[in-house]
Amino acid sequence: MAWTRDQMCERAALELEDGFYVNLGIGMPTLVANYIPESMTVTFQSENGMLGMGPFPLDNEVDADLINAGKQTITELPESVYFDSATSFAMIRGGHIDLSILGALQVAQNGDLANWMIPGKMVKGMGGAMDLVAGVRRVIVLMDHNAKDGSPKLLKECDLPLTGAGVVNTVITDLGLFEVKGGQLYLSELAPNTSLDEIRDRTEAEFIQ
Amino acid sequence: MAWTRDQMCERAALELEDGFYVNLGIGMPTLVANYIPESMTVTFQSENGMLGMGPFPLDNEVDADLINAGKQTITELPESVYFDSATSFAMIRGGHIDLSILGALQVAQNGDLANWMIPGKMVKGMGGAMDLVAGVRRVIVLMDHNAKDGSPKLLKECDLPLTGAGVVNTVITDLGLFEVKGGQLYLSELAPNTSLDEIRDRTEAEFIQ
Amino acid sequence: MSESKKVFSDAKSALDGLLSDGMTILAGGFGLCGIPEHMIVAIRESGVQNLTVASNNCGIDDFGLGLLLQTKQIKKMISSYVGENKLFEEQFLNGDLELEFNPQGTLAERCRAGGAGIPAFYTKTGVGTVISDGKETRDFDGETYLMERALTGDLAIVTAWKGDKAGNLVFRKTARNFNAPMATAGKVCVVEVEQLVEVGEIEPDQIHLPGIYVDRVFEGQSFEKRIERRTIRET
Amino acid sequence: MSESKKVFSDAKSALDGLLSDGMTILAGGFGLCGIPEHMIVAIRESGVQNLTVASNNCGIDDFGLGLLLQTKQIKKMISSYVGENKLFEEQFLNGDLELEFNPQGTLAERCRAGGAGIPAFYTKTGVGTVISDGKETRDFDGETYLMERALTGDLAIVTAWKGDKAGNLVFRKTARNFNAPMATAGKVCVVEVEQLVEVGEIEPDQIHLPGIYVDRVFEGQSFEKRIERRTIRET
Repeated sequence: MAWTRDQMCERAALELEDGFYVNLGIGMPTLVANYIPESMTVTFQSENGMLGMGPFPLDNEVDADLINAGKQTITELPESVYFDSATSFAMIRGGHIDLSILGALQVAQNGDLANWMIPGKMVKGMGGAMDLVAGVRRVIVLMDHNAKDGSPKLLKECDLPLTGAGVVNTVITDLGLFEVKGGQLYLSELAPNTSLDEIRDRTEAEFIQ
Repeated sequence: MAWTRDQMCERAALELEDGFYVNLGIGMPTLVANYIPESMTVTFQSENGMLGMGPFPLDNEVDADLINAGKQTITELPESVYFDSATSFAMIRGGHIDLSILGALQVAQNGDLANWMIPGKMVKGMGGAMDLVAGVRRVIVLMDHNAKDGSPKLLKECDLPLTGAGVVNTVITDLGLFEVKGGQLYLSELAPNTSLDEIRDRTEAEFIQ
Repeated sequence: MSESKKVFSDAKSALDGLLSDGMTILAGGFGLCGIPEHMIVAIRESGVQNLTVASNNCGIDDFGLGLLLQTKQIKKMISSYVGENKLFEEQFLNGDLELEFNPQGTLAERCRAGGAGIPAFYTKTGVGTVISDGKETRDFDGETYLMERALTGDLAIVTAWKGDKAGNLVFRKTARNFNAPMATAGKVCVVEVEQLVEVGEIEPDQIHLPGIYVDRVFEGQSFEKRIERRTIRET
Repeated sequence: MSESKKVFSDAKSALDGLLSDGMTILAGGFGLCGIPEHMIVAIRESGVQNLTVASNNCGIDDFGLGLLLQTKQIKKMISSYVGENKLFEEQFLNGDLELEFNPQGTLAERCRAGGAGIPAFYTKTGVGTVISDGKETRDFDGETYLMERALTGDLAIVTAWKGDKAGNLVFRKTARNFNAPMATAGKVCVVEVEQLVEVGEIEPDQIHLPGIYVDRVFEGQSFEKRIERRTIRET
């Protein structure tokens, strides 16, 4: 067994720095928040209009006016700030968010990202993902190394519609950590109990070790 | 004697309608506020970031944080709202202000306006005037019919740098009220004790009676 | 003083004379949070047809804008997210509903531009994706950007927490979302508020949207404020 | 928690390491209202040269940015209004000072765009005037617009009424003006506040500018807040 989902999130959390403003995507990325050291101040942005996102509410704290970008009920913190959608995306698109961590359907070796639709099958929409990957200073993808049917998700080229071209900086999967530099993919870390052969077998993308 | 300055302002005030949002320029236009009927609600915008401008303060009400676009100390009203400069000009440029009344150095018969500089002599700057004339729904110029040296201010063409091209809708001078329609100037009202001959004598612009 | 000219008694009277077939409506809200729920019902009851609706989402099957999908009053949506609305996805895949996907930030900025007299602007969002199809790209300082056009609507329907009789608005928490930028981009803007107060009751420094953008306002009775994903922690 | 990393003791320490000859500074304020008066003095004392300063005005002869004109530290101003500043007018007419006139709304919008990742936008303001010289014009829906570029600065110096230790700001009355948009457009943004408070003391719905835009903050001692045109009524 390589990295578990928890370990992937823990690894992703190591990329955070004190004082960072971070946007976490829906799903697994949300869990990264659980691995921030107490000594560190990280402020989470929710693109529907909030900085300083708190944990989920207790049953008696639920407030219909207070949700995250995944439409889940959440809470505020002492440092929270609310703003409108235009202001929120001015912040995102203007490069003020240090880091975005999000999921993916496919990532190409040049940093192309696909995570918003499967033509004829799944039409979720891009939501704020296209804005995030275009505007945020650094983009980390957190995803399973392979799809449920075993097919590779790290590809030579994405065949699904792109969310952004050449936008991914780092990919963390259950098998390792990759970085995209100068349009090329580098394997920087191998998860424990994972061999280079295994990762080669399960990856379509060309990567430099 | 034609219209006095007070009468010019009074005449300009007749162009206001209940519910209007209005921006008044520095100088004589400011006085138009004194002629609004009690029964009418008119809200004044100050482009430095306020809607609902009140009168000048009493001596003990002066607040350095509360000034108008002419940098004079003012007061707030129950309906006042404050906002930043980008928001203020989004409002102006987005066509949300019903009417702007401002002064002029020159107006051309096609509605061109010059009121921000005399090359080599006076360099005040355009402030918000270029934004106002480009964005506000209707622009009224309130000015003396002639300059202090007697030269006409209503011209065939402005020779001073323009504030806006074809932006003036109405001109009120001490001699009468003009309207610009389809790029032509129309004399709509003659001030009392003013003859058509006198106004022709003192005007360079061609106008239709 | 006559600022109460803007005040109406309910959704139906506030929308009176403003609805017509084929019009474009900008609808505030994100998911079910901060949606103009009373006006959506009134629009359904009006029977107006062939609407183009710009809204980040399209409600859920039986609440919010989903109600107008049920009755097929919507011809086209401009949205960033279909999400879990089955009817939306189904009508789109069937070809019954046109759908113009806008990235969420592009949708918000297009409305902000529409209200601010900016006919077009450039953004990096969507470069190299299907969003750029048919749009101009242009390089500034070595980076490629897309040109996006402003969006305006015949009518903006928005919701606020508190509003005074001059239309000055205060929003609450994340219910602010698209309500503010969309309010500025409607040729006419109608607002439903949870609390209608007298002019002067809101601090001038704490107003989120000045009343100049608001043409009509009414106090909604009993907001349902349905929650799409109630998520709680145990301790 | 470590949000006090942003807090400095005074203007000099807050600007330490940030000033260099030839840099571009965005300075908030309108006239003398809401200007970062302590930082202007500290910049004067630092002796930094050849500054390009974007500010709606340039203070008066002996206060505000006028202090940096006196010492000829400013090479170029980007402003909408010279107004009654004699030194400004004189240095400009002599050719000692470059001056780029921006319409006030264009200056504000250029900063807003600079902070929002918009490299360029279109506006009607200035079409057919000297402001359009050398700029592209383009027609949209039958009307002519100018293309204006975003403005950013190496440093934004702004002032606020209240700020917390995370840099969340509240402005007061018309002192808000350019302070908010300029804060978003500086590569680094330093803020002087009248009152520095603890995180949590400002309501999340009442913050005018989120701390994400603020790198350093300090509480200014004894703001002079000079008034340019004290105008009063008798009764």
